[in-house]
Amino acid sequence: MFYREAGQYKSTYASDMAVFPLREDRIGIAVILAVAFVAIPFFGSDFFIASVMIPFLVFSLAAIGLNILTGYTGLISLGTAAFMGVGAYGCYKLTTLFPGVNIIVLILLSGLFSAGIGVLFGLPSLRIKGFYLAVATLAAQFFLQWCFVRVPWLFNYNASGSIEVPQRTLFDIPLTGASASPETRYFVCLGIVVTLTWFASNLVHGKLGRSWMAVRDMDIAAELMGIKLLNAKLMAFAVSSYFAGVAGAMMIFLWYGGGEAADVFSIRLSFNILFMVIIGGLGSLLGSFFGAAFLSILPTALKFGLPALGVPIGGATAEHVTFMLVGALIIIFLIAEPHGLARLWQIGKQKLRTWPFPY
Amino acid sequence: MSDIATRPAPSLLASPMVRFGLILVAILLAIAIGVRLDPTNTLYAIFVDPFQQMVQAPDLLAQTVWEGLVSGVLYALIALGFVLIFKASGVFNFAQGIMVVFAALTLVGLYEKGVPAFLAVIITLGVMFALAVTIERVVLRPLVNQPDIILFMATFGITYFLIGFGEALFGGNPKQMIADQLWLPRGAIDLKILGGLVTLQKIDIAAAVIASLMILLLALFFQYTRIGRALRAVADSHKAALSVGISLNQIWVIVWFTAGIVALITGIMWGARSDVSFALEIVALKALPVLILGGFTSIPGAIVGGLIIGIGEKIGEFYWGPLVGGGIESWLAYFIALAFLLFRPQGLFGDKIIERI
Amino acid sequence: MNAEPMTMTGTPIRDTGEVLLSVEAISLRFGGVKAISDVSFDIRKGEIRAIIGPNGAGKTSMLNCINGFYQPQEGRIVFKGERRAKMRPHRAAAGGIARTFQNVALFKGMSTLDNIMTGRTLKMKKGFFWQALRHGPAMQEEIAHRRVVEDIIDFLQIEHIRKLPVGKLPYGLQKRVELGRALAMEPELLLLDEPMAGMNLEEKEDMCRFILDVNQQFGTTIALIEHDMGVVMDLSDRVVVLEYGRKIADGTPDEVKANQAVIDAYLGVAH
Amino acid sequence: MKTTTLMKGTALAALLSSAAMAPAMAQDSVYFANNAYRTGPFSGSGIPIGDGMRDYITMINERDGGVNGVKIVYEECETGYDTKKSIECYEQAKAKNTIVYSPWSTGATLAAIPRAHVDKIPILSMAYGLSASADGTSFPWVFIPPLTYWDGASLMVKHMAAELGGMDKLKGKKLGLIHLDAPFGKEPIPVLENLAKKYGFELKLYPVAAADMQNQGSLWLSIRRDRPDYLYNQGWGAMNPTAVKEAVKNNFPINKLVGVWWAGGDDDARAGGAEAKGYRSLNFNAAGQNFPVIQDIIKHVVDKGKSTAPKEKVGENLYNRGVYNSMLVVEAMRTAQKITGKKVINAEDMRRGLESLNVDEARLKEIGMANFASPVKITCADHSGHHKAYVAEWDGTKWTQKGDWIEPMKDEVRPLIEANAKDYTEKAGNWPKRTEPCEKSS
Repeated sequence: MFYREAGQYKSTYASDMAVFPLREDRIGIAVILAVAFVAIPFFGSDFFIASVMIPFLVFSLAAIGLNILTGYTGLISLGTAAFMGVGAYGCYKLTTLFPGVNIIVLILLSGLFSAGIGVLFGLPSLRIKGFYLAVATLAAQFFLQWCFVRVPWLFNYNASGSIEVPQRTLFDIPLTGASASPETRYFVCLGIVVTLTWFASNLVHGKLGRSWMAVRDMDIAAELMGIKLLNAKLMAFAVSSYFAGVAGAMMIFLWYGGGEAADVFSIRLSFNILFMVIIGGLGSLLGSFFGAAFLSILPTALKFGLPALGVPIGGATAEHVTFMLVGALIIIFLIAEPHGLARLWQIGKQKLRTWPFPY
Repeated sequence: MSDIATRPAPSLLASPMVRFGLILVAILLAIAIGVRLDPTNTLYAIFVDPFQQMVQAPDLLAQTVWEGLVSGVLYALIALGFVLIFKASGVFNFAQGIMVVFAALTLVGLYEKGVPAFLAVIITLGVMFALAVTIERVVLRPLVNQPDIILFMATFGITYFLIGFGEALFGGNPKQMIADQLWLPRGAIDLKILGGLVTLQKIDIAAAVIASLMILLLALFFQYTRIGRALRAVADSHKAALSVGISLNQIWVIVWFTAGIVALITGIMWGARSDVSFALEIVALKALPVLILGGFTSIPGAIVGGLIIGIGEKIGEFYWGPLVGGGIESWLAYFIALAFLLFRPQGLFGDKIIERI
Repeated sequence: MNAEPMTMTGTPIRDTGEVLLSVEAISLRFGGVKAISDVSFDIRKGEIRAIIGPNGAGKTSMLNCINGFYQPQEGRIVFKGERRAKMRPHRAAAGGIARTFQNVALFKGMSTLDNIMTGRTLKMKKGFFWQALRHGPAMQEEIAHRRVVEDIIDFLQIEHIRKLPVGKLPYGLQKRVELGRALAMEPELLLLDEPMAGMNLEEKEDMCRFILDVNQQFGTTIALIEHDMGVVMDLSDRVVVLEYGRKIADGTPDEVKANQAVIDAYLGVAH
Repeated sequence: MKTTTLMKGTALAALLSSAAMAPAMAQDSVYFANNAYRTGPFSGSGIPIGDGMRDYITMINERDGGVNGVKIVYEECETGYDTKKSIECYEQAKAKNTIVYSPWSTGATLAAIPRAHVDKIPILSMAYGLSASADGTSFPWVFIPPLTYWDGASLMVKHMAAELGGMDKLKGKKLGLIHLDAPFGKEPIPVLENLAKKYGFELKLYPVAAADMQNQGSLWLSIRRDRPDYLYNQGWGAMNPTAVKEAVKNNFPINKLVGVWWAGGDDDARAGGAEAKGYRSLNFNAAGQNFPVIQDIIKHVVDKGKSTAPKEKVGENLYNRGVYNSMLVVEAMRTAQKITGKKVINAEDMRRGLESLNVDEARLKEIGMANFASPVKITCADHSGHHKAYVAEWDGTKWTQKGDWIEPMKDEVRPLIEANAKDYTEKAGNWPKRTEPCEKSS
């Protein structure tokens, strides 16, 4: 009824190649962006913005990063958290080395460090595949985490071994540090995430994205088409780690506001982001958002939402329930829809397209 | 011969980028170590001193190797659980680690509730059987014929569920393994050899013996029983097994139950060495490099891989760890496995990778 | 069956040009097993060259050697006058060799359009940052290549499946998409590995027509493996016959048809 | 489809927003948010602590009807010892106007310190967290009584010297530090390094990665090789019982192994079996049930079925430490009421109360805690007090006091604290200058 492609003709390839070829989709995106940029900061409480929206954005970005590697290129990684950590520590070093440079620039630059490290740990991917590679990425996870604790240069020889987030401003508005308001931090996160998602979307719809998917679907054929496997895979590692790195820098600088970073970027976080990608949908950018929303908001909602609604649930019980629920949901999703929330969304849209006359 | 054949694997070292990367890593490491130490002594500290120590204190070397051997046996036990399931159902069972914790927790939890020790063991076995049946019914059966990666992810789901479930039932606090009640020995045997003292814990000896026995039993089981033969048939080809009338569902239950038994024994052994808590789950990740080394389908591979990783990381940590401040054990195993992988991508005993087009 | 009348006459009438690729005394072993032993032949510019032989004769291995997927232990391959003992697959692709596969090797998660667009990968030059922007030059490039791909889609008459994921297409169409993907590379030499395997008569006829059209319209040199003798004899200019990794005959279809060794191989004379 | 999604989103948003709304609070109550970790790998320690904290507050509410008639609404927020969740908990505590934030992990404390100075919420990190925060001039909102990890390290050295027969006997001895390879574990290193230089003993470090907490085999081999005279264990969670077991296994004299106060859980020692008898740990609260305060808790809370702790666990070392922490909260609140003259205090009042906290022997006796802990006094500049602690010994079934209460080396620790506080505030860039006035009494 409302959602039809009938009557929308594409007269140029450019419009046919648009990421959202349908007018309704474009309107939908515009509405979502409007909500994100206007409604949420205006109507959301501090708690909602600081503990729900900012984590959601950070995880979305990390999930997009992992999705590029796992969903688009077919390389499983269990080391996402470590690459996020590289971004966080990289950003910390940058802020001390270049205190005058705007923090947003530094956050975006810090991803380059993790891109480099990602490439280094991506090298074995030429020779090893599948689960073997997954285990190899664990080497990155544990080694880098060890470095975060063991290389005092990384945390500026602080006695506490932690990252201290300095206050940085833009036009005298504090962006980082404790006096930055949740709304400001949210806007910075949102801006970065929207921009980088746009880049990611461009990449996966272009030549590089096709090479990645070719490698994923049939690497030998891809090689015989002239795609250099090592380059495509390393590129995937680089881009993926870049996203993870920026997400990590955002996590520490815009969300945590400093602290004991080494144990933040633990194997648990790597797993969590992998789950987001699976539940959201492998090979779908939109799915990354769904997955992140689901897995970052669900526990918070259970923990704080249920008691607020008057359902008595102890903190520990909520925690147990969350674990069980997440586990069960992963299984249910895999059984019901192995392609994740993104596919459910598509199916929903397909139904809507023919509604109310499905035949 | 056929059009399908092994492809000469490309030499990784031939790729200039790889070579560049490796050199880079080597240089970085050298600098990192060099900065910490007196530069002139760096080479000595890496290449001479550790070996001198080995010669000067052979008792410590023997002790290190023994410690490595024992933890290697335990890694191998966890890896064995993986291999059993992978062979029979092609599932890379990430949940094996948590199954170890879950089994041990159930045992201890039951005992704390007043169930006699050996009855608790039997009930725990029952629980593991129920778990196997449940997993087969709820997870595996609906997911049959899905790609491996989906099944792998599903075992993540099992892991998370078991963590929540286990904590909700038994609480998350560490518990002590009921080693005495299970007639496991305690104390140590002190051997005065090699100009020093080598201490062998009786519990470690017991672990090694029990592990060997179990592997032997498993081998016999695979070789000489009807079910064992069926298992091997399934491992070779699901379709072929189906066509001769082997019930896949039954086989899966048996395999997961077997893996559950292995998990229980691993849990008892490891629990007796430290204690039973969810922190064990992370130690269980160490089984993954063991699998890389041994190959996912080889039981001897799991054992040899376990020993190499166990001994390798203990020796590495003990003799080279202090050069960088120690604590390298947390990642050394993965690097040992990676180093092996560069030369044998399919693992020590894994089936050859066949690329066909 | 449709055919090119000229080849029916039996003599090598087409003026095929200079040698494009020659295989010189190639041997390929896997462990102790010899897949190819000492095979030499050449492919001339503009011709359709068939490689035939019983199952396991080493035909696909031969193609794999030509485009660098396997590296023969002995012998050389000369392509466009350039001698090489070793060749990486992507170099071969860059040199103008494209191929299709015996068991369709499409990228199953991608649409028909994207599959064929991957064929243009080597021709697209815009760098990473332009791709990330997907505006300006990068978009123009994308559109230019899209045009080429749309021409190929028209040519192969697969407009209706343009946006469908290839994994769900029927086999015959998949083979066609695969041909399209190879064509998108604008190859000088096109290697077709059993392009008609598993097709019904109608599909085969279509495929034959496409192959001939490609050869004539674009002047693409084609080397193909095919089991259907009728097709081989009708399409090809010259045929090389392999058996147990050795070459047993080489010549025009008629010559090969008359060759005693070939008859023995196909009729199964006891060895 | 779209509209429904949007609606769902709005509903969820509303739900989460409301979750953070201030609770409907009665006129005569204050809200106290406590982080707890009853789940996860550290829950073995987290459960008794949480029980102790909750039970003391419940007892105050039940027995006395609150503090001067003001009930304390106590709420636990589960962190699982995970920093991410603790930040959520902080945000919630802030939204609900907690009078004091109790982070219960070093990571959570570090993350909360900058925020608390902006949001003006006092942090009470009892003998954990950032040692430098004992500098009240730089950290007006953070309190770290009764002593810091650096005091603990100096106590260890003192204890070693006392056993050896004097500070001069330290020369040439070897002290090993087993520590969790994380900021918490590395805390004692600077102090021990300084003291090693000063007194001429050798310091050996034995880090334990978080992933290898239960896998300390090679570490103990190194200990066997190095043969340290004493071992100080800065460990937490599953690491401690494993360390005790390994010490027993490796024939390390168990009474030379001394844990930081967090390595003094009953379960930690119990794991070593009979051989663990003699294991020691620093302690600043007494264990056992023989104190009026614990008896009151049993009477008013446990026996009435209002506690989650089984009766036999009441009085365990970590349980009592939870009680001690809640006592600090209650006493600070009482002080704040006295200073401000208000009954229902807010976070800023609570900060003043904490800063003027002075629990002397007499007061300890009044609240049934005589000999339970050393007196505590916090001042404007000194937010820790660097109070006395003692060495406890495991007798096979329970912790007992071994030796006297000893003073930490305040003169060693204090300069380090001030230097580090300076370093911290400088690196943070425009760290807020202290504007809060000191109380006249302190």
